[in-house]
Amino acid sequence: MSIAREQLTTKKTFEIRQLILPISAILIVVYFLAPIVWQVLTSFKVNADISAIPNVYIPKRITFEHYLSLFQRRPFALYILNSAFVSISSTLLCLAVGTPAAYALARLRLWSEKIILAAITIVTLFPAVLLFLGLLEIVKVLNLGNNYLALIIPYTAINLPLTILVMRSFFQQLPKDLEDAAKVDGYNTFQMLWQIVLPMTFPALVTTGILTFISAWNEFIFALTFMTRESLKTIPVATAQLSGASVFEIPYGPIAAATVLGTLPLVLLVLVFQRRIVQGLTAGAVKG
Amino acid sequence: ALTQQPVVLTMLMQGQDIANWKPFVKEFEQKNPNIRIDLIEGPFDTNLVENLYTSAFLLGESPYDIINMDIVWVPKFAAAGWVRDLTDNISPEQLSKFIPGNVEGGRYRGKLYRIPHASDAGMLYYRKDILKQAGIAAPKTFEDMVKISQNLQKQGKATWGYLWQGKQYEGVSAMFVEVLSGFGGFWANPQTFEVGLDKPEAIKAVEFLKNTIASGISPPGVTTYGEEETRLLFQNGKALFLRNWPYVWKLANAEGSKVRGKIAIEPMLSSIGKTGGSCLGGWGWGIAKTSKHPEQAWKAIQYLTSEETQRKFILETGLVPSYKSLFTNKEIVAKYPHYPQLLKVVEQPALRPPIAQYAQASDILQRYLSSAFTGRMSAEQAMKSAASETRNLLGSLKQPKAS
Amino acid sequence: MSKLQLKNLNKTYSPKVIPVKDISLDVSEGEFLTLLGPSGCGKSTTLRLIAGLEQPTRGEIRIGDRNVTYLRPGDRDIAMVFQSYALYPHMTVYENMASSLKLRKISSGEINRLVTEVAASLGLTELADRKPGKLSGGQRQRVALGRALVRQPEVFLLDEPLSNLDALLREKVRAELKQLFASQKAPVVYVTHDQTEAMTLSTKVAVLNSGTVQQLDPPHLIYNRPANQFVAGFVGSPQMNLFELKCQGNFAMLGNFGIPLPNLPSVPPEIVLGIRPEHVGFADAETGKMSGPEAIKGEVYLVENLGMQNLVSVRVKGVESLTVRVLLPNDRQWNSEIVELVFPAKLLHWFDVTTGDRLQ
Amino acid sequence: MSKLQLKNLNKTYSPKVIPVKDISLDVSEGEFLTLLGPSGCGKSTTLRLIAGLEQPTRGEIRIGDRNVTYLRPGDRDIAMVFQSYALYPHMTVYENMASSLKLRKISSGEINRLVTEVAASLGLTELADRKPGKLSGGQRQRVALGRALVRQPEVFLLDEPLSNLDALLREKVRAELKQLFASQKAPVVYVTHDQTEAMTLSTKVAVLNSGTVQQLDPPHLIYNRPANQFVAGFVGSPQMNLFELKCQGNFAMLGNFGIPLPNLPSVPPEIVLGIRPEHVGFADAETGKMSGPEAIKGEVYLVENLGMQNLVSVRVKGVESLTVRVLLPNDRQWNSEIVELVFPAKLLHWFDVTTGDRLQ
Amino acid sequence: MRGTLGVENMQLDKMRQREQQTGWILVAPALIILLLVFAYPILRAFWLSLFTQNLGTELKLVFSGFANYSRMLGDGRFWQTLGNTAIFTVASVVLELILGMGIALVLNQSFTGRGIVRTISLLPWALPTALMGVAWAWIFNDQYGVINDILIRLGLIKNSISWLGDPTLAMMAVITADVWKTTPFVSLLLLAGLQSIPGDLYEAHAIDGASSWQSFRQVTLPLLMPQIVIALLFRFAQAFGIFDLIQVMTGGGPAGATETVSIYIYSTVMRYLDFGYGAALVVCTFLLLVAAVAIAAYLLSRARASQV
Ligand SMILES: Nc1ncnc2c1ncn2[C@@H]1O[C@H](COP(=O)(O)OP(=O)(O)OP(=O)(O)O)[C@@H](O)[C@H]1O
Ligand SMILES: Nc1ncnc2c1ncn2[C@@H]1O[C@H](COP(=O)(O)OP(=O)(O)OP(=O)(O)O)[C@@H](O)[C@H]1O
Ligand SMILES: [Mg+2]
Ligand SMILES: [Mg+2]
Repeated sequence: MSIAREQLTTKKTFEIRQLILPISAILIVVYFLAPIVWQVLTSFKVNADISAIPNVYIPKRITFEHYLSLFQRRPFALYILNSAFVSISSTLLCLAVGTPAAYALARLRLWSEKIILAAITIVTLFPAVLLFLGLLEIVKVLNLGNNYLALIIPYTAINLPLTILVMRSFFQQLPKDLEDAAKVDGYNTFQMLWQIVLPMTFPALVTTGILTFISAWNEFIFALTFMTRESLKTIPVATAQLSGASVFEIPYGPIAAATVLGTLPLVLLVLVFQRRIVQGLTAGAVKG
Repeated sequence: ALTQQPVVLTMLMQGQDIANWKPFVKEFEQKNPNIRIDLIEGPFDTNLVENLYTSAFLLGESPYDIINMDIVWVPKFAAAGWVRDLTDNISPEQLSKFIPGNVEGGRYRGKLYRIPHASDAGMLYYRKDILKQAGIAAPKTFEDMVKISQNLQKQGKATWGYLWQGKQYEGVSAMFVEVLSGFGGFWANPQTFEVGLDKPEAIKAVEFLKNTIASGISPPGVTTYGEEETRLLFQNGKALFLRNWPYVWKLANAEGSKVRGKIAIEPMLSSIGKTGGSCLGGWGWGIAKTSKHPEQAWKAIQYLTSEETQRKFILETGLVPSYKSLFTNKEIVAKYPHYPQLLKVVEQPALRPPIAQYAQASDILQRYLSSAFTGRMSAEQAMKSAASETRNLLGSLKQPKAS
Repeated sequence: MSKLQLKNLNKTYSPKVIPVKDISLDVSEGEFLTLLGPSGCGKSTTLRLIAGLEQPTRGEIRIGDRNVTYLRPGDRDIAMVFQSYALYPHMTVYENMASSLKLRKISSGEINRLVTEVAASLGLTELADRKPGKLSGGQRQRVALGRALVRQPEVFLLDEPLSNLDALLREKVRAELKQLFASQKAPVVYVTHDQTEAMTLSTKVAVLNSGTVQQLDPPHLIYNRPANQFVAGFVGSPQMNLFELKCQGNFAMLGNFGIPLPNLPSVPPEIVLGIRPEHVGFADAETGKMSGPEAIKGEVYLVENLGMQNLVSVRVKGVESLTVRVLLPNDRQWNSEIVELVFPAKLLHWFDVTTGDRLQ
Repeated sequence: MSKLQLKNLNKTYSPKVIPVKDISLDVSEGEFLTLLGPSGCGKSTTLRLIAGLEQPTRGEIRIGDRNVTYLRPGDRDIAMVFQSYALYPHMTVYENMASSLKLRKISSGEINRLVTEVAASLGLTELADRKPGKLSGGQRQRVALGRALVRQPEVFLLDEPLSNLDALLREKVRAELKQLFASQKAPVVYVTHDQTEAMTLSTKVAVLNSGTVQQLDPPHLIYNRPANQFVAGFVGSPQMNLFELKCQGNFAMLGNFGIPLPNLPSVPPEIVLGIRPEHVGFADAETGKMSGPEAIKGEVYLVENLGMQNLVSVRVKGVESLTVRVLLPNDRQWNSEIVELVFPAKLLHWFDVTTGDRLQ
Repeated sequence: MRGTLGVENMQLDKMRQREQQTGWILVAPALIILLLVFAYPILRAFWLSLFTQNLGTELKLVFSGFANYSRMLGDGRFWQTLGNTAIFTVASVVLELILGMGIALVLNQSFTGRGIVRTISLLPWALPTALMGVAWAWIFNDQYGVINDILIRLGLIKNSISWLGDPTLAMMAVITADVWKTTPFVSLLLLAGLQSIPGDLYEAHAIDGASSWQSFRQVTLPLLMPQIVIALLFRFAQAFGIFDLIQVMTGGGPAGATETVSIYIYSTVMRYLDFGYGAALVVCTFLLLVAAVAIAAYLLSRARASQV
């Protein structure tokens, strides 16, 4: 009897505690999802419903016209491919170049470490919108206009500071003994980075990768300026070129549709990769 | 040359324009097999288009040969030396067939840089059904309109009286130019650089607009509205009067619109005893300075801006012509009965000052108008500041800084 | 296989922290050197210096005829067990053990053979597919050990590789180690706190204290002829009895009892006498000898059971502050609280009071 | 201060990994329970269950009269030393030790007093301002221990807290622990691989094997009356000699020598005989007894020096596969390679061949 | 003796050199890319700020010394935008940090559907800013906007509020949109940081009797500091450079109340073609930012030092 009661009370306290998590998870979902759901709904609404008073929440008339218009008028799939190519290349490049640098700055006691870090910080502070005039001239000189490189390199550079600083902070948190063990085992610096250090900092790698990828995917001004050829355009630029019935009309429907379509690949990517953001990768590695 | 490669001209256009122009471009290409025109789709936001041109020109070799210019860009593009002087390409007789304001808008310091292919002018839309029902004639002055609105609002015939664009953006300048001229004021003189923004007329103009909000004729939201927001509100049947551009006509009369067939237009109003004016917008074509094929480009412009082309184009699209004669063309009037009325509107132009620093001047005005509308400043304060900043700007223009 | 030499090694972290002051050691082919010393005395640091994980502030390290002082760790061909294990957390037990072999481009069949063999000898066979996070402390330690044992390096460095194993397993692994190292002939430097381990495995023991070598000798000498008072006190458990005594003539005075001094050039005013608890005898029961000048009367006041022995603390009559600890087999009895102790002369150790050095 | 009770605890990670199968234990006020067992047998897991870091799959945990099975760790009022230390890397030694006191809102003066005292007793005073990253292995372990000792919890859990300390320090700390726990009276559950530690510190020892309790008894019983063959073999070092012998009549046959069986309800065909190496005697030198039925002839083939004792392996004449290990004091001599062994009857242990349980 | 010491030192130097070399090999590609992309634009801005180049000079470079800078002193619009930007930055960064931390903590727990929740909580960051800006402007619209609609339906307000029409409300709206949009950035970074904190520290702390809040303060926060600082730095820089969201939502209005430095500079350069002055604005803003970060870093290190 008394045991039963005890179990009951313990159960009860547990329930309250257990509620906090789902509730906050739901709140998060609602907070982040609400405006997006609104966009998604908009993308299926007919124009009249988009700007109806009172607001139409759940559209009665569903239309795919906005989506169809995307693909009918423009090679939308090509834009997605362009975006994907540019984003993937710059993300990979960024990680490939930034991670070793981060490692060197975390562990190799470079005499110039402080200077490099300061430089990276300063570079971060330079507003990216204002970079592009100078870049425009570089692109002009190097004749890189309408070349994927004109996007890949700036994207890489813009995301490098984040990659370097984030990865560095994670490298610094790793137990140093592991690298020592690897050195004794005969790993050279590169093998060690690749086979020992990186697997343990995979969450950081994935995180910076996701952030880099997204920022490259969504970049607008460079893409608009440096890629004037139709076949090279990226999603955000192509979306901005959607048009309404008049100069003044903002094409909410197609914009919403393009937003949804252009973000889908990112959603899939994140869904796949967020699994790798896991705890305890260094569990059991060292004692003390 | 045995097989002549066709010359390729590139042209940036916004999405909706491309659809409209494609057939005519095709036609041109058929007639001129050695010229091809590449239509590039630009962003839907005109600001972005302007930026795109700017960066393209700054890059040096413009990727575009034919430049589609909004009226307010001309001085800047001309001053920066990005577009060709077309003064000698076209005869005065030919020019005189266009709406004069539209041609004026293509000039900078006496030279012509742009041939207009469409007009745009601010005008007043109103609900003729409600007015008729109440037995009221269309208003001619601001004062009339206020009275009518208040009356009908009180009777519950309409939620709002007057809709105008009060958001801080280029549209507010365009809107204000009209009210300003309706009150007999002016903004700035492009020749003498005189600034009229702190004159009593200008202050009155601002106060009039502020009052429409204060007295409930206009929704408080007008301070955030652009063309579309006001159109939608009007189209949803919520208001009596709307200041907007010609494009509204077609949409408001389209199927599904709540005001289909219930509207009419008037030229912009004025205060009692003054003559009002419409802000003239409109697009036209120029040729990039760096274009390698100026002759072919001119040929294309000639073709596309010919009266015949425009006639067909207008019939097709319902846009507003730049030729005077087309407003009264039978065929066109048959399809768009309100065009003769439109002609009155566009012939009563209130121009935004064609100065190179127009963008900057307009920004100054926008900010202070917005300050006044949102109650941050009184009309007088706002206009004084705007005037003084504008004077500074134009002053610096008179004597370019030198080392 | 070749000799490992440390010459005047010094590692200074900061003027106040100098874990390795001046260490010179030789470990030849087939030799097994154990480093013994109190916690924090610089054992791990010494290993890290040998491995090349730290740069010595001074001194030289040679393996065979190579000066490796400035070589990278990977170029020194060393296998090391870290005190903290340092297992690769993302690799399974098998992969952890195989990783260094893979780097050396050994065929996978051979790797498999080597790893399986070592894993079996360490009782890890069933855990081969687990990652370190899911192992117990002792299992992790065995993996760390296994990772070193699969290799055939020029030098083995082992930092307390058995500290978390149970006695039985430890005994077994110890036997395996002995066999392995005997066959491989690579010099071994081994750190342990377990003196039995030190005694049974090593050919040489170096006792360290605050960064310097106190004594470097084969284990039985370390035990039987400690070079100074520190070694005497440090090695052996329970600890050696150490008494600071006044000298009178040729005797050191333990209360009223005079203990004959050994042959010394000159008799100091004071001297330190050491005797291991297991060497102290009880006069009465065992030998039936009568109390003589070498017999000391005392009172038993504490008996601790250590499993197969009892540790008996005896307060010396007349000098109540002096306690002699005596280790006796469990079955040894004594009759009364008052006992007579025997200090066999040849099992006594004498040390200088000031320097602590062994006399004689 | 109150009693700790485990009732039928079970922890199942996966059907194949069940580190704790069914453990029931009581530890009363002032009692000191040591868990002994092979590596991976579930000791740490048991501690983690008590601390509330893992949820038991089955069973109940009570502290005093509270059922704490579902309480959060923080509400159980437990101090624990982790096998992996789990030091806060961003805090100094002092802060590490002070953190739990701060959490309990103890005045800073009191904290200072407590921490300083414990730090001094663990030899950490000079390291108080260092962060864990700059400590040696043993120093880290002492910090981990210190962090638990500053508290006055309802239960102490210590997971191999001394494994990385040198013998001397260990002895000292052991004494401190004994004193501390004697005064605090909180139940202590202690994990160690050091049997001396287990014997000297504990009031009770639980020997675990693969997640079950093999024997729960005071230390001398564990040593002297192991409940089954596992405990007999596991406890004691060097390991007990265990022989599986055929029975003939009332004798167990070791080669040709018959060893009288104890009183058993029935004589089994086979039986396991156990005798600790330290209990085996040499017939010739010591007692001068003649070889009788209890004396076994054998040949010495290996002598290992364990410091103060020698471990002598003797191959039994006639049954070459049988080796008897004998522990003799260093100074004990024997004359020839051929020796006679004495198995004192009352020091023999008998176990069932199949169940392994102690007979009689 | 001295001789050998010298040799040793040389050898040691060689070792260090080798380490340095490896280090440089690892760092070099990154530095080259950074240099390639950043060096010229930044230097160019400094150089250009000493010239007048605008429509008045027909876009020719005319050296004018510090004239641009003195003009800046009297440029009320610049200082207003600077103020706006500062308010925007502080408000949004603080909110994001708090919110991002909370969300990261939740996402760090394990629960069913965590992957989906994690993905969802990254979505705002994944949406193109300019497009989402359009959507937000629509949401805050006083007539068609959902916000007003919901508030009215809930009975919280009677009449539609003109969110973007009032200077203060507009700033709040813009901050709301930005916080929504960029909190995921912070929470993802912090989440990754949380994952790298060893679990046994929490266990030890829990046994010590720490409540969740105390664990958070004493274990999570200090160990998460590197990631927090990075998130702060980047969010600070991003917020200070905010451009497209505000451009699309309010265009800097009303009454210039939401105009930020970036918008102003962008206008100056791209619309007014006042390159020299634009460069001076860039330089000034940039230096202010660097100074702010330098001071923050200094204070932080001081605070850390005094803690010990
Ligand atoms: N997280 C885990 N998941 C699965 N199995 C585990 C996990 N942790 C431990 N084990 C297994 O449970 C068993 C018991 O582990 P435990 O840590 O309790 O052993 P132990 O008795 O403390 O051993 P040791 O003396 O080596 O520390 C071991 O076989 C171990 O491999
Ligand atoms: N990175 C470091 N910075 C400063 N001092 C250090 C560092 N690492 C170790 N020490 C100090 O150097 C001394 C020697 O450390 P070392 O690890 O060699 O000791 P040890 O003999 O292995 O001790 P243990 O038996 O406890 O492992 C210790 O006092 C330690 O505190
Ligand atoms: Mg050590
Ligand atoms: Mg354990």
